[in-house]
Order: sequence, then C-alpha cells, then structure tokens
Amino acid sequence: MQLSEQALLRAYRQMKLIREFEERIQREIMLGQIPGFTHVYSGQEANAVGVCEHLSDKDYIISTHRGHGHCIAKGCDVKDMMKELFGSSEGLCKGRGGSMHVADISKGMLGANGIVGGGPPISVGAALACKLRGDGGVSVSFSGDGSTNQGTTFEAMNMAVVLEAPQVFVFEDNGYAENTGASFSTGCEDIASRQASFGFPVFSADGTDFFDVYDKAGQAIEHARAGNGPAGVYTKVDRFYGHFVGDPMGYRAKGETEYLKEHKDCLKNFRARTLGAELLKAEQLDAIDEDVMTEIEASVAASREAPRHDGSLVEEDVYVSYA
Amino acid sequence: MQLSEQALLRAYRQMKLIREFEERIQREIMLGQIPGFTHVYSGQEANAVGVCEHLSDKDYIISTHRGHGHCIAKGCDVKDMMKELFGSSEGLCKGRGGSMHVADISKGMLGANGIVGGGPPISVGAALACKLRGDGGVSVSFSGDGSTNQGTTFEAMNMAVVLEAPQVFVFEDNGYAENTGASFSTGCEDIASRQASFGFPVFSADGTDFFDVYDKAGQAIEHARAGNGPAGVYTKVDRFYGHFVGDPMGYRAKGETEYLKEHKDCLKNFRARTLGAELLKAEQLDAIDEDVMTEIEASVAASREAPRHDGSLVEEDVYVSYA
Amino acid sequence: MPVKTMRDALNEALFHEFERDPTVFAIGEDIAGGRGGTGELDCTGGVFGVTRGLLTKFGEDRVLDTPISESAIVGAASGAALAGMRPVAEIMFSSFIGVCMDQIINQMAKFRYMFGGKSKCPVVVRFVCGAGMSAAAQHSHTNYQMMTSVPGLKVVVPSNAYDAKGLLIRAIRDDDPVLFFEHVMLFQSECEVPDEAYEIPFGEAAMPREGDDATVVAFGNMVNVCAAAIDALENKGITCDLIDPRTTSPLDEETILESVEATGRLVVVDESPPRCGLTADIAAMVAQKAFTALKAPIQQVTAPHTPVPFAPELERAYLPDAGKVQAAIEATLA
Amino acid sequence: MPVKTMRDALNEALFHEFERDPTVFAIGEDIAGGRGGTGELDCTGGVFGVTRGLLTKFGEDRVLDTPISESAIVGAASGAALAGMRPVAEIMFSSFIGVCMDQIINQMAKFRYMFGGKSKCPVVVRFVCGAGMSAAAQHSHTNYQMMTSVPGLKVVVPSNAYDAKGLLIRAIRDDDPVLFFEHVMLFQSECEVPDEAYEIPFGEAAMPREGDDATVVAFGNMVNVCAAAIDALENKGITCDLIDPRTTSPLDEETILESVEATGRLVVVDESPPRCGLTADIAAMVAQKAFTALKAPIQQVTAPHTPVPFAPELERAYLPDAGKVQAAIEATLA
Ligand SMILES: Cc1ncc(C[n+]2csc(CCOP(=O)(O)OP(=O)(O)O)c2C)c(N)n1
Ligand SMILES: Cc1ncc(C[n+]2csc(CCOP(=O)(O)OP(=O)(O)O)c2C)c(N)n1
Ligand SMILES: [Mg+2]
Ligand SMILES: [Mg+2]
Repeated sequence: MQLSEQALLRAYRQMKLIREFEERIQREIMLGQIPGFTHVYSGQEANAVGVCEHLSDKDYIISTHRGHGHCIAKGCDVKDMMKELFGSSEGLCKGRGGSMHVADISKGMLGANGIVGGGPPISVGAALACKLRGDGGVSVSFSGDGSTNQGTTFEAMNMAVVLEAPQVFVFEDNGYAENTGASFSTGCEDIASRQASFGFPVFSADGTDFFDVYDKAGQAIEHARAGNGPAGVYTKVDRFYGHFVGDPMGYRAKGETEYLKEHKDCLKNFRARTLGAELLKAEQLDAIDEDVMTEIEASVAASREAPRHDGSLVEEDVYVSYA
Repeated sequence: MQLSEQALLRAYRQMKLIREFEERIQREIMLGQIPGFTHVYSGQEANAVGVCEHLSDKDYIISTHRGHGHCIAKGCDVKDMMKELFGSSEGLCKGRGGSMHVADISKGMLGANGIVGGGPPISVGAALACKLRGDGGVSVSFSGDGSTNQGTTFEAMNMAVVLEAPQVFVFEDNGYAENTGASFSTGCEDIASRQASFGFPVFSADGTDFFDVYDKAGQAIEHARAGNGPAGVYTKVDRFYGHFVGDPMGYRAKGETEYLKEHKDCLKNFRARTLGAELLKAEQLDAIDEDVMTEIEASVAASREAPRHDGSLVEEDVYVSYA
Repeated sequence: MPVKTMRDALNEALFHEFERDPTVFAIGEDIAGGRGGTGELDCTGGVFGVTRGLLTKFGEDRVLDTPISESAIVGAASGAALAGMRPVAEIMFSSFIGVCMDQIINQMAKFRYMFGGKSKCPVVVRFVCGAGMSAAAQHSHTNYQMMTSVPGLKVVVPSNAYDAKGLLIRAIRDDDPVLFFEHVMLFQSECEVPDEAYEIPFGEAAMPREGDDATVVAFGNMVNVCAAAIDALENKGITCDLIDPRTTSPLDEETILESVEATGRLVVVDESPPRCGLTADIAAMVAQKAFTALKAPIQQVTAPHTPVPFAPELERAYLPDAGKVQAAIEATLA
Repeated sequence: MPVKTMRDALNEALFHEFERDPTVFAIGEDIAGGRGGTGELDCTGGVFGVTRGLLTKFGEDRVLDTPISESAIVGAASGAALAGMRPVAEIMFSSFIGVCMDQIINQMAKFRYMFGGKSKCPVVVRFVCGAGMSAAAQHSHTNYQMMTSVPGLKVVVPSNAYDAKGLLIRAIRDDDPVLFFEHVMLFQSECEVPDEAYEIPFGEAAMPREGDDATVVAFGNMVNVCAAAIDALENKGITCDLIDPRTTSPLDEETILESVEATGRLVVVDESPPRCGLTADIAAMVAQKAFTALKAPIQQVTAPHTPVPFAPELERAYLPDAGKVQAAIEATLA
C-alpha cells in the first residue's frame, strides 16, 4: 500500500503524539499529579496507528487497560484525555473513568477496559451493529498476548465467525502479561495460528514497523469490510516499560528495556525508513516533533489548571434516567 | 490394542447397561416417575465406555448435563443412580442432585454438570492433584460439540498445556447442541484441529465404533499418564433422541433418528464386529443382554419402592460444618 | 379482553417492538432454533418459546442464534447497544448468569458512569428464573436479588402476563441496561392482555390486594403465592396490602412506606436464600424510613440458606408457600 | 509481640500452612512472577506481595503461576479440592470475580449439596477488594456482600493484620469453600502479630470498642473508619459497641443481637452500594429478631448506588468516612 506524503506525516504525528503523551504522564505520575493505576503504551505506537489509520468515525475500536495509544489513534482529544487522567471534571469522561476507562463514543472509541478480555465480545457487538445497518463500518478489538488466553476472547472469535461479523481482532504480543512471559502463558506453538484455527485469516506483522502493521491491518480490515467475516492481526512488539508506571520489573533482564528503546523503536524505525527512501524530509518530522511537544505541554498545563470535582456529583451519570 | 475376551464382554456389558438405563428412564419419565430435565446418552455409549475402560478409581472424570453414560462407565452404582433420578433419599446423591448432578467422588466421578463448559476447568484441577501427588492418575473431561465454544473450555485447554496437567479432553460431537447444529455453531473448519492448535495432540475417532474410540482414547490417556501434558479425543457420533426427554425435534429431518438407530448403533456395530471376527459368541452377548435387563428392571423396582424425602432435611449437606 | 399466557404476552411484546423499531434485534442460544440442523428453522423460539416466530417474520439479520458462549452474547449485545442498536439478549436460565457475569456487572452496568455520562447502553437481557420444576441447583435460581445490588442496572421481575408484556415493551424502549427475569412457573399463567402495545413504567409497584392489617411485599411468582395466602386469611378477618414492586431496581419505596405507615406491620417474601437479598433490602429500608410506624418485628419469608434441591419434596420444602406466608402474617399480628 | 503489616501476616499464614500440610498449594496469576521472563523468578508474589517467597521455598509444583484465565484458575482449584488437595487460589482483584463467577457460585459452592453431602471442597480463594486507590469502577469493588448471599460459601473479611493471619490459617484448614477478601487499603496496616500459627474461628465477631449508647457493625476497612468515628464521639460522652463480624458467612448474629438488646440502637456500615448488601442484611435480621429492643430507626451507612468513581474527590465522596458514621450515630441517638 502506497501512502501519500500527507498520510505519512499524519501517521508519524499520531505515533509521536502517543509517545510523548506516555512519556509525559510518567513524569506527572511521579509528581503525584495523576492518581490510580496507569499503563503506558510506549514502544507499541505503530500498532494503534497502523490499524486506526484505516478507520473512520463510523468504525469502532475497543481497547484494554493499556488504552491511551488506541484512544489517541482513534481520534480522542488529547487535552481532554489528559484532563481525564488528572481527574478533572472537564476530562473526556468527566473524571469518572480515568486511565483505564477513557472512551469517546462519538469517535467510535468504545473505551479502554479494565478487564482483560472484556473488550472482544463488546467489539463483536459493535461489528454486528455495523452489519445490521449495512453502513460498511467495521469494529476492531485490541488485546494483548495475555488476553489471548481469556475465555471471553475465544468466545468472541468463534461467535464473530459464526455471525459473520465485520470484526477485526488485533493481538499485540509484547511478550509479557504483567510479570509473566507470553512464552509461558500461551501453551500453543504460536498465537497467530491458534487464533486462525477459529476460522478466520490472521495477518502477522512486525509491531515495531509501522509499514508492516499498516499493510497487514489494511488487509484484515479490507477482508472484514468486504463482508467476509472477521479477520485477525497478530503483531510481535515490545513494551518499553513495566506493566504499570512504578513496576520494578524484576522479571526482565537488566538492560532489556534500554536495549529495546535503542533498537526496537517504531518511531526511529519510521524516521529511518522514510528519510532513507526520501519519502519525507528531516525538517518535516522535526517540525512535527516540536508541534507535538507543544501540544502535550499545553494539555498538561491545561490539566493542572482544570477544575477538580468537589464530590457533589458522585451520583450523576449512572443511568440515563432512573425510573 | 488387543482386548481379552473378558475385557470385550465387560465393555459390551457397560455399553448395554447404559443403553438400557437410558431407554428405561425415558419410559419412567413418561410415566411421571422421574422429575426434572433429563438428557439421555443413547447412541453415544461407545464413547464413555471406550474411554473409561482405560481408567481406574484413582483416575477422575467429569461429565455434562448428559451424564448417565459417563457415570455408569466410571463405575457409579446403577441402582443408586436410578434412585437418584427418582428423587429418593437413598439415591446416589440423596436425591439432592438428580440427573444433572449425579456424582460419586469415591469412584473418581466428579459429577454430571448442569453448566455447559463447567467441567473442563474442574477436571484440570483434579489432574493437577494427580500430578502433585505423583500417583499416576489422570483426569478426563467429557464435553459436547456445543461446549467446545464456551470460553471456560478454551481456558482449561490452554491452562492444562501450560501447567502440564495429566488431563484428557474428550469432545463428543453428536452434531447438535440443543436445537442448533454443530456446523452452524462452530466457526472453525474442524473442531479437532482447532482444539489441537492449543498445543496438544487430539486423536479423532468414530464415536459409533467402540474399538476406534478405545484405541484413540488409549493413546490420549497414555500420553497424559506418561507426563506429556494433556491430550484430546474427538469423536463424531450421533444422538439417537432429542436434546432432553420430551424434545419435539423439529430441527431434525423426519426419520433421522430412526435411520441412526438402524445404521449407527454402536451396540449393533460391536456385536457385528466381535461375532464376525469370532471374538465372542452370540450366546455370550445374549446372556449379557438378559442380565442387564434384569439389573435395570431391579433398579427401577427398587427405586419405586425407595423412600422419598419428607422435606425435613432440606438444609442438610450444604457445609461440612457451618461455623 | 383476550386471555393470554405470559409466554404469549412476552412474544407479542417482542413482535410489537421489532415492528416499531428497526434497531431492535434478538440474540441468544436457540432463540430461533434449527440453524445447522436437518429440519425446520425457527422451530424453537427459546426453551420456553418466547421468541418463536421472530426469525420467520423479521429474518436472520435480526434474530441471531449463537454458539453456547454467554459472555460473547451479552458482550455483543451491550457493544451493539453502545453502537446505537437496541438488542434483546436471551440467557436461557438466570442460573447461567455466572458464566457472563463480568459483562453484566462490570461492563454494561458501568459504561455510562465510567464514560462520564456520554454513552448509553439500551440493552435488555432476558432470563428464565426460579424454582419449581425439579431442575435442581444449577437451573433454579432467582439471581435478581444479586443484580439489584449492582448500580447501573435496572431489574424487572414480572408476576403475571399483563405486567410482563408492558414491562418488556418498556424495557426495550429504556435507554439503560435492563435485566428481565421471567419466572419458570409463570409461562403458562394466564390473564387478560390487550392486543396492542402498552408500557408499564419502572419503579411503580402494583397492589393486587388491599387491606388494613399488614403489608406484604413479594416478587415474581411469590406474588401469586402471597395472594393465595392473603385470600385464605380473609375469612379469619385479616386483610393485607399486597405489594408487587415489579421492578426491584428502581424500587417504588413510596408505595411500600405508605402502606407500612398505614398497617404498621411488614412481611417480605422472596424465594431466594435469606442472606443479602430483597427481603432484607426492603426490611432494612423500612426499619430506617418508617421505623416509628412499625408495631411488630418485620417478618422475612425466604428460601433456606441452601442451593435448590432436586427431589420434589425437598424443593417444596425449599420454596416459601402459602402456609409459610400465612404463618408470617399471623406472627406479625400476634 | 512483633508488629507486622497485614501483607506480612498473610504471607506468614501461607508459609505456616504450606509447611504443615503438603496438600496445600497456590494457584493464580503472577503469584510468583517471572515465569517465561528474562529476569528473576518469584519476583512478584502477587500484586501486593502476599505470596512472595513461596515458590522459592516450596517449588514450582506447589506454586502455580497461570495464564490470565480466572475461570480455569478457580475451576482448577475446586477440582483439585474435590480430588483431595487444599488449594489457595488468588484472583487479583475481587472486581474480576464476574469473569469466574459460575465456578464460584454454581460449582464450588454447590458440589457438596448436589452430591448429597458425599464430597468436600476445601478451597480458599483470595481476593483484593475495596476502594480508596483511585483504581476506578473495574478494580475497586467489595463483592463480599454478593458472595454472602450464596449458600455453600464461607466469606471472610478481615479488618486488621492479626485477624487476617488467624482467619487465613483457619480458612485453609476449613473443609468448605472459603472466599477471603483482603482490603486494598489494609496491606500496609500494622498491628501486633504473633510469629506462630494460630486460628481465629469463623462466625465469631470481634468487638474492638465497647460502649453503651449504640451498636455499630462494620466490615473490613470500615471497621477502622468506624473506630475513629467512635473514638471522636467519646468526648461528647457517646460510647458505642463496635462489632467486626470478621466472617459475613457464617455470621455471628448472637453478638450483634446481644449488643442491640443492650444499646437499643443500631448503625450498620459498609462501603458497598446500598441495595441488597450487608447493611440491609444485618438491619433486617435485627428488625426481625431484636425488634422490641430497638429505640430508634436503624441507620445504614453505605456507598451510594453508583459504580466507584476515579477522581479522588469523587471516590472520597463515594466512601463512607468517619464524618458520615458519626452523623449516623448521632441520628440514631437524636
Ligand atoms: C480479568 C482480569 N484478570 C486480570 C487482570 C489484571 N491484569 C491487568 S493487565 C494484565 C496483563 C495483561 O497482559 P496483556 O494482555 O499481554 O496486555 P499488556 O499489559 O501486555 O498490554 C493483567 C493480568 C485484569 N485486569 N482483568
Ligand atoms: C452455560 C450454559 N449455557 C446453556 C446451557 C443450556 N444447555 C444445556 S445443554 C446445551 C447444549 C449442549 O450441547 P453439547 O455440548 O453439544 O452437548 P449435547 O447436549 O449434545 O450432549 C445447552 C445450550 C447450559 N446448561 N449452560
Ligand atoms: Mg502483553
Ligand atoms: Mg452436542
């Protein structure tokens, strides 16, 4: 698939936005500005963006506990997301959800999800909605390697095939589920073929390579959009940091994450590829970098100032109407 | 695998016992003697017996809502089972469980189970107990085609591989889950390969042929017993009757079950095979038939006479001790 | 007015709403029946026939038979609801709710709150509930009391065909997740049911009996058991208010409190086990809000703290019956 | 006596029982940590470190890290228990209970009854529960009130390190399924804890405060919140019994009833939402069994009928605090 210069710049901007969002919130967490448990996506940006660049607002996605990247890639407002993480009443979810529950239905983003395996069944439902309406929409669920062992994920896969849902299952294998390696927790030879045995094509990609992900995700989404039932994308990728911000990471070799940042960075990779092939110029990418830093800085500044709750609205928004 | 004359006679007896148990209870249900929902196993006898003839009391099995065959094959007392179905306080489970919950832990029979997919996780636990004790025991879960789509079944399969449990998953594909065909409900090409993709060998057998089941189950059980982790058995078989006793069966072609009884009867098949190869004599089998009829008749007579509850013990047996 | 069974009343409600609103669809196991079989399609209509005929009339796109995968069924329903549809999911027996509980209590119930009020999830999940058929411990539970405890859900427990129809129509039109519990002993129960569509509002109790001496609150089939008990007490000169909340969440506290203010005595009846259930919920609410009106201990009549037994005699001992209800009414008057 | 955190007290309990009984084993996600990783094994010990060191001491056969498959974890634990072992399973957060609910409420809880009393299932399932960490709606629930409603289960909710150790040892030695809820805000809480093994019986409440004016019953971390509230009222001349049931099933009704007989006033406090919970359960029990002793409406103090919110200010508004408890005590005395 050939990408226009504009499309390339946009993809880079999205990836960079995710990266800097995640880098910055780690600092804010250390400073005590962001409460709760937070899981960052650094290192996996090519996946969210490589998939979501094929989608529009009429398409749906659902994410996991590690949701910021998918949210940004699907078009959630970064400033509103930041305010949400800060717990502001002006946050994208009015401060009720926080990091693990960022959502924006108007963008087709059905939420991060705190339950491993919670997303795929819900995603199949959104796909069925698209199918019933016949509006050409698809729905994409993102899951980790760990979540591929959860029963709900398997059920969703089989049901999507049976009901011919325009559903794409994306599995981002970052090698770990919390402190347990994927090589231990998945008994199968390889995850992609296990999932494929459910009866849909699974396209494997190098999750550190935007172009590969973009290409394979395109094929999977095309398959689903054309009415052929579900498809899958399996990516091998690396998580730069711990499971959550603050994870001491005893289960990883010393120096592992430094190595990954040096050698497995999808952003560096993208830069090298596009500059090497003279598709983009360094100045263009530098300008984006600067622009992104400014945007993130502004969103943090706004979040610090943003109003906090006073507790009075704790009972609001449970029901549309409770009667 | 070569079977002695004695073993052949025993296997036939077990199958016949199941068959006549199921045939007889259908009559008793029509007569209003047996309350509740009852699912009969007629037509599938070769599966339960072909598997359980490899097991001893130190091995475990767990069954489904369609549990009578597995119970008898694992050695549960037929008279006590009959009393249980009749709701007698002398039943195998004191009339508390009924058809869907027949169990006898002393025989390694961990129960029929009213929840589709309920059994496999529990079975893996029994397998882990055997492994921890190092007593050479294995655990076998029986499931139907329908249950292969339940998340719990998938989870159990992966976990058994990861924990190297001496576990055997038996999948009896009788073509239907209630009123839905397996060809509709399983999106995969074939169930055996989907299950095998979890990382264990799956042996496929003709579920109407005792010898084939016995042979393949032997290989699977040997694999697990030898410490190689789980194995699977997949059988294609037919359900002679409806989902439950009383099922009008609109979803099946007219004459289908008559055809099956004529052409796919594992008992007829066994008779033909053993007589044809001159392994057994007709008189031997006839004697067993007669013997079984007497046993079933006696168990029904005993069950009719057996004491019923008066309601006073409704609160007994919830806890070993509630304090 | 025509007399109909609850089964037929529910079936009618579905036909009305399927016709009225193209975003309504149904999903569940064997709700049509016959997919992948060698016989007829749409021969089942769910184990109790409530969805029968929908597939034939509205087609395969709107009547989705599924694999046995309850988490996927409920998840798909709520995902479709988030995405603008109005699914009606069926979980055969509420006793299977444990298999899909996360999708109910952690997902559909919480979306709106977690998402800051910016989503809605208009999904209905129908369940068969209750004991009385010797279906034993894994097919006979009520579960609605557990679900009442979950913020974000609405919980409906009809006691008769008329209410069932109006409440199901209301449920399908509701913008929040609704769990709808159909008691297994009521499918054949009959009463007058209009042919046309009508709504019964949530949070408004019915009062099938009115009296002076005590207030009886009951749920589902127990409403009928209590009505019989109350009728039998009439010739002893005892009369009672009988309150059927119809929805346990939202709950019509007002009707209960008003009645207790008048009678001073309360009996609460449910066929669930005793701990942390609806009888306790109502009793505690009254002991807090109408304490001064109370003239006697509040009586709870429930099943014992046991699973549901198989043998019919045990099951009868398990279930509250008219005798136990009468005894409780008389105890509160003693 | 040495002072220990609840984390360490629980860890000790596990070491005692692993040493004492070779049939005890542990199963759960990351209860050791590091399997399949490039770093150290046994580096995690569960998210809050309660199982740390078990793998190193007792080996891989008895400390089983698993895939993320809660139904399989709980099912495997109860299957092993039926087959003669004494497993201790861990489900990280009780909020995940929905994912494995069937295995808890329909399987392990019911085996013994369904099997006519001929089986036992000595399994313990440990959960982290409760709000207070801004972990939001899918990681902060209590769930023990729901589980209390299920016949066949025992439910333990310790409020301090000393009790936690004795109750966990008791739970592991118990022959029935026990659900053990460890409140997230208590892992670092400290008190004196003996080095040796000891059991605290089930169904026997503790009474950390004694007084004359009212009875306060609370669970888990709310016991500490209520103790603070009660202490603060002392200089107003108000004293209260504070009852910590420690196990909600079985429940020590006697201690509660005796206290209410003496004080005539009851306040029940829990951090779960209000409907069908433990506060209602206790209030209703008292309104039935000690009605004549009651001098004032029973006060329930609970979270509101909402999911748990993320923002710290909302979460503070969600949780009962000493101020709300004091207000309720004063209301019952007014
Ligand atoms: C049902 C459930 N079980 C366990 C957890 C705790 N948990 C949160 S994230 C996680 C690991 C998920 O691993 P993976 O799917 O590989 O995603 P990653 O964190 O690598 O992005 C676990 C076990 C949970 N949130 N939900
Ligand atoms: C969790 C759950 N869902 C649904 C049911 C209702 N049900 C009982 S048996 C059955 C069909 C099972 O089919 P299969 O596994 O093929 O077994 P078979 O009946 O053919 O032996 C269904 C749907 C149930 N008991 N439990
Ligand atoms: Mg991972
Ligand atoms: Mg079948």
